[in-house]
Amino acid sequence: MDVTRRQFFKMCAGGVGGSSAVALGFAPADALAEVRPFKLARSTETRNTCPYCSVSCGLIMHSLGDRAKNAESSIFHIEGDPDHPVNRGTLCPKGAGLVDFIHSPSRLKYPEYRAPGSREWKRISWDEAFTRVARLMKDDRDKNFVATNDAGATVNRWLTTGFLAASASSNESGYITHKTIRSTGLLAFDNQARV
Amino acid sequence: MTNHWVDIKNANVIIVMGGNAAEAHPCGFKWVTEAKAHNKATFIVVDPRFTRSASVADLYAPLRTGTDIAFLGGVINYLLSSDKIQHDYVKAYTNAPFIVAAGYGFDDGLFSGYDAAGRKYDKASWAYEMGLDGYARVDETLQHPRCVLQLLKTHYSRYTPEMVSAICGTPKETFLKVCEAIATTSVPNRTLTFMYALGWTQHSVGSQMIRTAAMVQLLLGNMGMAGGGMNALRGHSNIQGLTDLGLLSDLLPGYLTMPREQETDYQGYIDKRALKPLRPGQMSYWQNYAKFHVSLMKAWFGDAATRENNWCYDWLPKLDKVYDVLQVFELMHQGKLNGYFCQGFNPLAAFPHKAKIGAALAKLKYLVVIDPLATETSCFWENYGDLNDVNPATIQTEVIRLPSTCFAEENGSLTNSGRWLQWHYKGAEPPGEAKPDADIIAGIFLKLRELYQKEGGVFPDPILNLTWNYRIPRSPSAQELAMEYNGRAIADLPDPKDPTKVLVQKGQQLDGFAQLRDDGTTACGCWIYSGAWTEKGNMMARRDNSDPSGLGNTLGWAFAWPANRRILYNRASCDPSGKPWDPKRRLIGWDGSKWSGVDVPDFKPDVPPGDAMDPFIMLPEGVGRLFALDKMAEGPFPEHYEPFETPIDTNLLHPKVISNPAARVFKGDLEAFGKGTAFPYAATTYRLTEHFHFWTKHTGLAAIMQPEQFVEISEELAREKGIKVGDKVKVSSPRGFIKAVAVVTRRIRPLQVGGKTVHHVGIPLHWGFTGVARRGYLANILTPFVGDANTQTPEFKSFLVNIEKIS
Amino acid sequence: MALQSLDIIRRSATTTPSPGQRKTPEVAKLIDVTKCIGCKACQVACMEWNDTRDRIGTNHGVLDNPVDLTADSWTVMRFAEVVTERGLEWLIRKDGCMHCADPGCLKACPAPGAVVQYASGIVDFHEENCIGCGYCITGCPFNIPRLSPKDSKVYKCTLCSDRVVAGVEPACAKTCPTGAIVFGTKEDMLRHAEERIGELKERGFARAGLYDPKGVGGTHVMYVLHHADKPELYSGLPKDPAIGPAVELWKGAAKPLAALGLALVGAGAFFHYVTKGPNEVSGEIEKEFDDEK
Amino acid sequence: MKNDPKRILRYTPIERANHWLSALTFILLALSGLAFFHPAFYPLTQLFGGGVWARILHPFIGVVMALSFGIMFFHYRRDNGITAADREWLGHVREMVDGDDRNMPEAGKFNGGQKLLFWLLVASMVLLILSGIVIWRAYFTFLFPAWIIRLSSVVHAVAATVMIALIIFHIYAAIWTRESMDAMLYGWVRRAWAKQHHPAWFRQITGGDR
Repeated sequence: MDVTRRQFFKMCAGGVGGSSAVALGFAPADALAEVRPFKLARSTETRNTCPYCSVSCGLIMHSLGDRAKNAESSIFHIEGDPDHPVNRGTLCPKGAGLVDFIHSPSRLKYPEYRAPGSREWKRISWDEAFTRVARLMKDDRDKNFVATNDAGATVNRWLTTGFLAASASSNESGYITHKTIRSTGLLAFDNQARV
Repeated sequence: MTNHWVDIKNANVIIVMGGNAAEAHPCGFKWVTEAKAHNKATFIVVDPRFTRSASVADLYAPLRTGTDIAFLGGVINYLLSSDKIQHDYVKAYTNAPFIVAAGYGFDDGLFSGYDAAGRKYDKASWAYEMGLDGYARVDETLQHPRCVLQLLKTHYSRYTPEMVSAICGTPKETFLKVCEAIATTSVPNRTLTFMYALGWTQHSVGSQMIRTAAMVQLLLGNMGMAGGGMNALRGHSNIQGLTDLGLLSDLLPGYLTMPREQETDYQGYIDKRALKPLRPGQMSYWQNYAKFHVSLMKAWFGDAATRENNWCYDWLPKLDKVYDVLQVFELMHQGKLNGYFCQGFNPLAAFPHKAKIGAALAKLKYLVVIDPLATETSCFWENYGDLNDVNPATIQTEVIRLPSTCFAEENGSLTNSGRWLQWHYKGAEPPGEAKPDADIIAGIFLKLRELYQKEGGVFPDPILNLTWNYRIPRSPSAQELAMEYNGRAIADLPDPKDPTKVLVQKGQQLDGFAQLRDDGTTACGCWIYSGAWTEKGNMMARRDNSDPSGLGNTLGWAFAWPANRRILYNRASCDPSGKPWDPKRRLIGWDGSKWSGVDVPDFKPDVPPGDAMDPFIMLPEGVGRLFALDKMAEGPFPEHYEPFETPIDTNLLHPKVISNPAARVFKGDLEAFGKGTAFPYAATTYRLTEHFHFWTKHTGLAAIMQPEQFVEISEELAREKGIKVGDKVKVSSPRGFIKAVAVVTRRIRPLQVGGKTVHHVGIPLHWGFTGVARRGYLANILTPFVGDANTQTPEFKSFLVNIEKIS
Repeated sequence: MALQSLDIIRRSATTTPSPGQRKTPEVAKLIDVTKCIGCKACQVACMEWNDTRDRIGTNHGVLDNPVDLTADSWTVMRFAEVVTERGLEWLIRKDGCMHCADPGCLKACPAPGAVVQYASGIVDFHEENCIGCGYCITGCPFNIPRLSPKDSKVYKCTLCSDRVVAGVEPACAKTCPTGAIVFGTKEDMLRHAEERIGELKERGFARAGLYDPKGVGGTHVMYVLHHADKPELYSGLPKDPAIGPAVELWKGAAKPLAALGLALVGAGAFFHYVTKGPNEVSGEIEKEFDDEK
Repeated sequence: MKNDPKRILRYTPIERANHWLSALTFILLALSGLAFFHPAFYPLTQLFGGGVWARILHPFIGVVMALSFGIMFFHYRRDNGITAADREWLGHVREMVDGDDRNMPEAGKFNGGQKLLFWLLVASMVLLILSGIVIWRAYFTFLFPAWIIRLSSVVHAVAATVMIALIIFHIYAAIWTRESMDAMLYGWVRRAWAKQHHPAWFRQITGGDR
């Protein structure tokens, strides 16, 4: 078979094309497969207790940063504390999702005030808030305090303001809440134990 | 709980009734599956629904909501009639042999001394017959017709298996299978444990339901045993803590009680509570009431509390009645309240009859909300269509919403159901300007005190003299507060055995409540928590989880009250001669000079076995109460009363007395309760495992797991009403309506009750008009405004509704 | 080359063997449905650990949420209310990748390195190599992988390969409140399963058994079932799953032969040309039209 | 070239464009298809800008080809009706392959082999389109049960392989029969060529022997 000049060039062109294709990266690259990095490699661990039910499972909270001053530690993962004798590292669906509670969009961030009849919140400072609350309490207490009852017995009670205490807050805040509220003579006082 | 979470693995029979442990306490529930796997335990669930607890149960018994006393009364009758009780235990450790006074009686639904007009009892006749020696009379032969055991037999003779099946709708043979399984634990070396929660507490006869189970445990000799006891699975992580610290209308820390206005005399107040033994040789530990009360007053008012002013007795407000939440919102609804604080509490969602709650809040002058989340209560004045149909312009309440930190952003301790106080550490800064609860309370208090100092005012003394000696007044640290409630010596405390030696130096932390004095030389914020932060440091932060006995008593982990004891009444785990009922599960024993073992003995350590002192050291009788004297509002023996909204409109035991005759019902409410004609279906509200009350609808992950409000109905009811799976339905009660998706399931079945078919409608309560989950109706739009006769816990679990498909 | 990659024993669409000299123990996750209370803690822990968040859907009249596996939900609980001789039974099964010894996904996948199988038995997706064709979904006997509408990559349970390689148990195994999910070497898990099955038989579940289907060479996620004779009761767990004959044909030996066949057709044509010469217009006809010129 | 009297028009410009569109799309589909077919061919995806783009483009190109091929089908289906002569032609195919077409029955516009090829291509194309839609994961696959998807995957692969083989044969036939390329490239064939290869068609067009 006589190969005409033209055919010869065609074959060479094919060869050049093929080899350049390889140069283009056609060569079957060995797909490098590396393993996913371990997310907790350098996180800071803090022990805590789940705030939900009364099993009070032990938690390990992993936060960013190594407590360096310039790094604001944010909790990015929570799992069970394997040493805790009750939950032994397990968490229920609520506890396993605690990160979404800490970072919930519903978290309140600053004191807010709603004026009577108003349609929206107004941001206020802590000092304004404390002053306003104390003022309201004092005015109501001074006006409605009952020193003695009809039978003349000393009762020293203030019945026109009530207080519901948080059953998910710590014993320490519960203790100082009770001590403070009782000192005002308040009797309409309860917590979730009632429901 | 009398026992604790890990102890459940030691049980031979486990009953989840009046609760749904697998869904509400999953990680605690592991100890049920451990008991099944490693202790061959039988697991029984008794519930109106076939819950996720029932999915792993060996035996499931359906029953109509609100009829638990009938069921358990039937169990008592079965145990007594088939003589399946632990006789030695019952004779020695319960008040079975005590003889009841002649005046006591029960006839056709009412106990002796009923005052119909006042809807309450004159309980004088519910007492022991006292002997000349000043002690209660007993009949060791247990034959006396008026001894407690005989009265018990006659009272529950009416609760035959047929009657139980008629009232509860439980098939008779299923009920008998449950009884047989329970009866197997009447032998000394087998124990039964009850795990219950709101399914029992949230009824108008809730407290009595729990008492009936406690009586079953006494008859079977399971109280004080490893793998036994009465185990309340509490809701919130620190609801046990706040109950222990007494944050209730009529309590002081450590279950001390507030004075009534009739108790004008301090000594009378103390004597009424420092109960003298009713049988010779009993410990009756409340005799030390004064030590706890005086120490509390010294902790709160410091030097201002002196013997002369009866330790500031008059600075405590005096009760005319208990101001529970129903009473408070009734007054608020009448416009008698001006201010209200909601600290980490969402009453608009959590309390019954949401319409009344919203109307009441609208009458307030000011509302202060302290919460990490934007709750419905804080926006009760905003209009959310028919989810919260109000006009803000007409609501003149001033609302102040303060952001508080959550668990991850503060140090402190929480008390779990098993009475363990466990310390936790702050892991991150709170968002924005949120502050810890203690700082918010301090901020309010300091401002209030400052106003009284500057302007004077009515009776400022308790406020001005309240002890506040924290290093940073506006930010009291968790450590200081823990040390305060642990208690410390105000002066050198001489050792009672050898007065020359000093037991505790002035200013030092106390080791435990045994060191408390009533002469003002000790200060202690909560006597039962004494021992939490001693001179040896923060006992609540201990992390030694070793379990030498294998029974799960990790005494080196954290601190349990009282005195780090893990299983209450554990003296009753041995017979009177000190031999453990079950040698394989020995808790304590007498080692010749004192009691010791794998748990802190719940007994006077140096009193040898065979002595007259009995295990229930807090009670004047020293023994468990099958007959509850005058301590309960509606009777010394639990009696089945129908819920206030009953689907059968009668009481099969005594038609003349249908619902709880001693429960407080506000004016107008009795007539307003729903009747079976207009609202034919028995409804109950409950919790799902994916959500925590009204809290996790704010968390993305929980909202993904249960995104949208639904109600559960049986296939039969669905067919009857033409409802298919996934249809939208409207559920209404006399107080309002909700709309939800219909989950049609085989797990709820119609029950045959006294010849009638009763359908149940199950209503999970996790949705509301704030949060990231799909918006929904507050389930408590439907629930009745009536509570338990003793605790006033609202009857969320049994009421009547109607249900229709929304076309 | 990262040391861990030595543990890869098989890669998708790769005809040359992976470096496989080292022998690390095979791991397995045992799901004991008889202890499972359907609490979905594993769903939450999986989503939380892997930082995915499914959308907040709607209730379809059942407790299953989300109702199916998605690119964000790599494991879901499937609830089945079944009436058996023992009465009503609520059979709840944690659905997710079974990590087969002979994975259909890996066999079907055309993209090199998108699906890898470690020596530990874990079958993992490396999404950066995935081309989003969905063949793995076709190849999977359990219908597990899901294609993400966001990035057209496929996702499934990774048996927490990142945790396991770092020596920690998977997130779902750690969080499971009742210990229904346990993790360890396959050998230990088989022994654990035997003990559980013995215990279940004592409790009256005569046909309790292990689900470790040989059709896919055994799996590294196994079940202990009350009714091992009827796995389909558990929301459609296949009775004896295997890579279907169609997939086998599609991805099996036929492929290289077909490729060879095409090559032969091409070569055949060339050699035909070279041997038979072209098919030209014959001389006579050419001449007929020549005189026209 | 257009009005050279010695040449006969075999394919109009529209036909040619249509053919080459189908051919071009087929080449692209074959290349990207083979990339998914066997790992050895996977590097072909680089032609399309990587694996993902190859997977995205393949089905869309498939749609273009389906349309283009559809038009060809409607256009040529009458010309490809198999007649007795065609069957006889096919009977003597061995001689044809040997290069001896002397006593082959007279072929019309298309000879028996071409007609057979046409119908085989149509069959393959139909299978490819149907199975292609089923396994088009992004838009259609969710509509089908698993077994249909699996079956379609196999059908798609087999049909594609067969079609590629047929097209290789088709291309070779065009090269092997000299000057056939002119027909499809330029549209006109020499009268001699026509008389040699498609005598019946030649007579029909020219109305006589010349």
